[in-house]
Amino acid sequence: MPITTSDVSEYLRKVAEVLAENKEYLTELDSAIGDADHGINMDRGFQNVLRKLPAVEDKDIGTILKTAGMALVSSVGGASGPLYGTAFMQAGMAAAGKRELAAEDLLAILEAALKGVLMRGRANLGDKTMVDALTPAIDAMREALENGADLTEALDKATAAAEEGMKATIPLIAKKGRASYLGERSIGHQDPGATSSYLLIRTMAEMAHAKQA
Amino acid sequence: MPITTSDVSEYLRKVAEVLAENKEYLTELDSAIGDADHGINMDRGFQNVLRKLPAVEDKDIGTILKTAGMALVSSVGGASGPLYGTAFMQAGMAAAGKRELAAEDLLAILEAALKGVLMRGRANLGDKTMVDALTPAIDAMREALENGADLTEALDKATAAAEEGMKATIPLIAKKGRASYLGERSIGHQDPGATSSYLLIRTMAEMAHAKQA
Amino acid sequence: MKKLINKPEDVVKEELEGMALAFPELIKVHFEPNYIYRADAPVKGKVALISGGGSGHEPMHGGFVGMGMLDAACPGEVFTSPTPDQMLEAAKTVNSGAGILYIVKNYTGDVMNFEMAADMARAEGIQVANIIIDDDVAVKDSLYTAGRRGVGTTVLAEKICGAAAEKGYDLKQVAELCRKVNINGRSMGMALTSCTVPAAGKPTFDLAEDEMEIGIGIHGEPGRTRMKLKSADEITEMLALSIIEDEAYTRTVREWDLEREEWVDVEMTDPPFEAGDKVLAFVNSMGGTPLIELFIIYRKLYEICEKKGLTIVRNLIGPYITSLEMQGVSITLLKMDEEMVELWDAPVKTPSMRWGV
Amino acid sequence: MKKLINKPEDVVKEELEGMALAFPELIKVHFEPNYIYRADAPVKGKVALISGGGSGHEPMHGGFVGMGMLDAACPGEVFTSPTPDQMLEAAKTVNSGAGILYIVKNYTGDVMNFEMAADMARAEGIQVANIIIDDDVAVKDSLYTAGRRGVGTTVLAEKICGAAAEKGYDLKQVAELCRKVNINGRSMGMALTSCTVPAAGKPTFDLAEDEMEIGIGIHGEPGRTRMKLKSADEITEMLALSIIEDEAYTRTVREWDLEREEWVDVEMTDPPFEAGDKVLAFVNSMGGTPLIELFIIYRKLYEICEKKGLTIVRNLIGPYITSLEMQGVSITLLKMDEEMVELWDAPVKTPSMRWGV
Ligand SMILES: Nc1ncnc2c1ncn2[C@@H]1O[C@H](COP(=O)(O)OP(=O)(O)O)[C@@H](O)[C@H]1O
Ligand SMILES: Nc1ncnc2c1ncn2[C@@H]1O[C@H](COP(=O)(O)OP(=O)(O)O)[C@@H](O)[C@H]1O
Ligand SMILES: [Mg+2]
Ligand SMILES: [Mg+2]
Ligand SMILES: [Mg+2]
Ligand SMILES: [Mg+2]
Repeated sequence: MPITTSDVSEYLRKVAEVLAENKEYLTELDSAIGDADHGINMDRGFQNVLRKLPAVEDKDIGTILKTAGMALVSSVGGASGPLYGTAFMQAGMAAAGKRELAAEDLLAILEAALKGVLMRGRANLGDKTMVDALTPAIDAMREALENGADLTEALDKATAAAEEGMKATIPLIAKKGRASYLGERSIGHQDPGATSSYLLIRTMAEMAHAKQA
Repeated sequence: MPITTSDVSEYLRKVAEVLAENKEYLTELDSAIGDADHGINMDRGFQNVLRKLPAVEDKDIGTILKTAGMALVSSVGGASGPLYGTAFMQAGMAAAGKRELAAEDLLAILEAALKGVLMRGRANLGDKTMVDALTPAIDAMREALENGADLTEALDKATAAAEEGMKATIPLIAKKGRASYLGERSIGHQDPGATSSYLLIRTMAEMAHAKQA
Repeated sequence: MKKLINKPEDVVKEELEGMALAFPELIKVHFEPNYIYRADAPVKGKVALISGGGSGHEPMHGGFVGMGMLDAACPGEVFTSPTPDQMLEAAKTVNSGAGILYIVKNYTGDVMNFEMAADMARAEGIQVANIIIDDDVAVKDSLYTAGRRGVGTTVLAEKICGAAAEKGYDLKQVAELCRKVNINGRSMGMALTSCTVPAAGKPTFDLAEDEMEIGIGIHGEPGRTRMKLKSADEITEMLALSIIEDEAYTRTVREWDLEREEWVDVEMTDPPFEAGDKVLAFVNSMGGTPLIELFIIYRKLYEICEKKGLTIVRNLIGPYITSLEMQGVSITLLKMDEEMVELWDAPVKTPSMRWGV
Repeated sequence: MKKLINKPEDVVKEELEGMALAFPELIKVHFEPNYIYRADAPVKGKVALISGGGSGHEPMHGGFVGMGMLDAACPGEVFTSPTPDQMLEAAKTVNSGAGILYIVKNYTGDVMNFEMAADMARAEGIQVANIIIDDDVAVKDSLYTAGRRGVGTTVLAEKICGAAAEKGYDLKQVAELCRKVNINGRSMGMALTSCTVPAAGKPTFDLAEDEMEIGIGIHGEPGRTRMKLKSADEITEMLALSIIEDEAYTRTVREWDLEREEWVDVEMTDPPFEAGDKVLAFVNSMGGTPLIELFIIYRKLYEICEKKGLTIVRNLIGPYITSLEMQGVSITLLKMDEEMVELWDAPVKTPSMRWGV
């Protein structure tokens, strides 16, 4: 079963819901090593995505994702706004004109999104950022697909890897973003951006399961 | 035994001591219905009197008292500075040229001091100010002397009357000074200025006793 | 007590030392007795304006010394009025022969110390007038109290009268103008937190986390009422309406009569505000309230004035007459005429108010 | 949380409404996207300066919009960087054809949002340069972090570059000057109390009654160390010496190359202070610290500079770059040359900085 435009819209709605639920949790994480707004930022951004969505729902997936990216850019602010905004905009470019996505298409789109994050934020793996959740997730998905897994399986693998990557940020010293000012004092705290990235991946896997059932 | 110039100097030193001891008490009273500085003000003022005293100690009583008054005026500030300052300066005028004082002279000096306070502050009896301690004290002293009492006795009467006047300020509504802004809320608190006036009178009585002994 | 100070007893001295180092081209500071005066004083032919009061209200008054405003300011200890020798020495320093106006906030201590200073200055041959500022509508009656306190209107009177003196008004004219500013200005303040007098070391009053004090003075004096915290709009409305709906206020103050050369009791009445009035709106931080909140207050104040038919023709927004680090705000409305607007706009060059030059 | 606000989510909107009502002759405010701009924009032939950042630092940046300083300011939510659409729309509004300089404080969020905005503006044919301000010596190394934060020097850069643009410097010259100001400025701050972000409702960090935080950022970020409260003199010495004894600081920042028309990595080194230097000394309140304490700090700072052979040729003292109601202070020293002094003295007319006109 390919991914359809309405799946993508539904995904964005689900993400908005998940982030609203996790607003305080993400903010709590950010208050330890940042400025206590990551949950607030992400929630504000996806509420804006919800507002822009109806106007493009009948368009192609590329347009929907680009619109989401622009909605994020123009409402999140902070570090995560340009990062997630660029990610969705690059994803939209990779999906330009498409109305259906196969598993491989989704992988390519996620790779484009990650490239966008890296281009914008220039973080390296291990810098204690969202990259530490996104990179292993996409690697795991690629490997699973190469080994013949189906979309649901591949996204399960990605989710597990994202979760592991997210947890692995705990002992790291932050080298990018606001948390880097803390130096050693950033050790022992989970990165909020890696956590929101994990939630974004996990929501994909959950949707795949729901669709299969 | 008449009051000598050195008695007057000693009196000022004693007052400085008494006010230093009661600095926090007076400030506490002022914090309830004023701005929490009466003890600090009076202590600062009499410390300044102590500094100016040596230069005039061999002068006449009038000069000593005027010097004390000017020392108060130029260091106390607030309401009590001009009031006590004027009181001492007027007292000094009344004692101009004198090197000894009989009981009647002291009464005249105190009357002059009170007149100074009234002229400067224009308070009426019952306005919840220092006047409420000073007026009955001087009245009592006058009456005692008229009835043939000696200085010590007369000052004891004055002290008792001052204390009574001071306590009688508790139920009053303040009509002068900072406490008057409180209106009804000033009820139930003893006036700090009436309290310092009582201490000034009481110190006179204590000295008279000490001298007699 | 959390403050950036050294010893509490050195606060005023060190503050003045800092000011002297910071603004040598504008002001000079004299120590013992303490007063701040214009670097170019005395200014030939100009009436000199002197104000003063307890410290802890910065920038008032020291920050307002300079061209177009005060000639000298006499700072007392924190929240304690200065002593007459300060005002006397300041008067001798800035007097150019055109006379001195003492602008005095209506607190018993300030009034009496300035009265003594005026008598002393006159004894030295200096012509002195005094005007009392008593604009705080939080104090209700005047018959049985020391009357209304002097608060926000003081700042406005210093600016307007300073400009007038600069323009060549003589002593009588400046005094008259100052009286006019005073009776046309009304203020009301509130506090979210207490302040801490350095020498006392602990907050002057306690307010619970959900309480505020309405009708506060500038010395941490308790206010008219204590109540549950409200929104900025509700608070603005309370303060603004207390001011706008205040009725004619009559009191008697003691002024020096320049012609009769004696102290006289003068009765004065503040005219109430009326629709059609032009006003200057002054939103003042008590010290710890940041600018972002003052703009939120100003926004509502503007709306209320509009509704009441008052046109805001000028405004002043910021910390100008403070109570140490107290969080809170005061509002002053001053009914303006053309003369006052023109004088308000005139150039001023002081450490804390500066425009037109 | 004790604040004079209505709903936390309306703070920025209502603040901007208040500003618009307060200063109609100086600024205009555009809503959705939010930006403040000069009432007379675009100014013909002049390079336009735009800055921005999270709200909560008032008067920075909105209070610095006007003649001789910024052409526009883009306020984000409290402590959250603004979004590129704000900077883009602001650029379109104030661009006169002479190009735009974005002055950007070095926070990952600000940097990335301004970069996107610059790319978007260029796509619309507007010439844009960007200069990063990174002057906070509390952040030690730059190799493994996002580098030093942009703090007090930002205010000074906006004033100096604003004057230069007014004088006719072209975009490249203004950008070069801004870079010069940045590498010659260093800052360090401390807090006595935390601030409370309205949306969060509780203090960002907790400090005991006898503790302070040294090396604080302007968003309530934890500082370099927490320690027992010290005297004003000791605190001033800690801050001043961190600045004066800071060694050459080298970092790489991403700037737009106006000639090559691409993003390039530029390495820059701050020259350390040396005896004989002329400096501008900026003593800044974090919002809740009153002026009286700033003068006590300035007094000691003056003494330390003198001892170190630094001559203070200009100063700025007050709340200019704040953290809501936080009590605390920051010190900035900016090494000045003649060009900078002249530009500093040039006329400026904005809501919160005004002289010479
Ligand atoms: N250069 C970067 N590259 C990738 N991710 C980053 C970078 N800088 C910060 N982040 C991510 O952004 C998150 C913080 O986002 P947020 O709190 O919304 O923004 P801000 O730090 O501006 O308040 C961090 O937890 C981190 O994962
Ligand atoms: N008009 C007045 N006449 C007489 N005494 C007064 C008057 N006003 C105030 N006082 C006295 O002054 C005392 C307060 O003195 P103090 O606290 O030193 O000055 P301030 O009120 O200026 O802080 C009051 O308790 C009261 O007794
Ligand atoms: Mg954050
Ligand atoms: Mg008192
Ligand atoms: Mg007092
Ligand atoms: Mg943020």
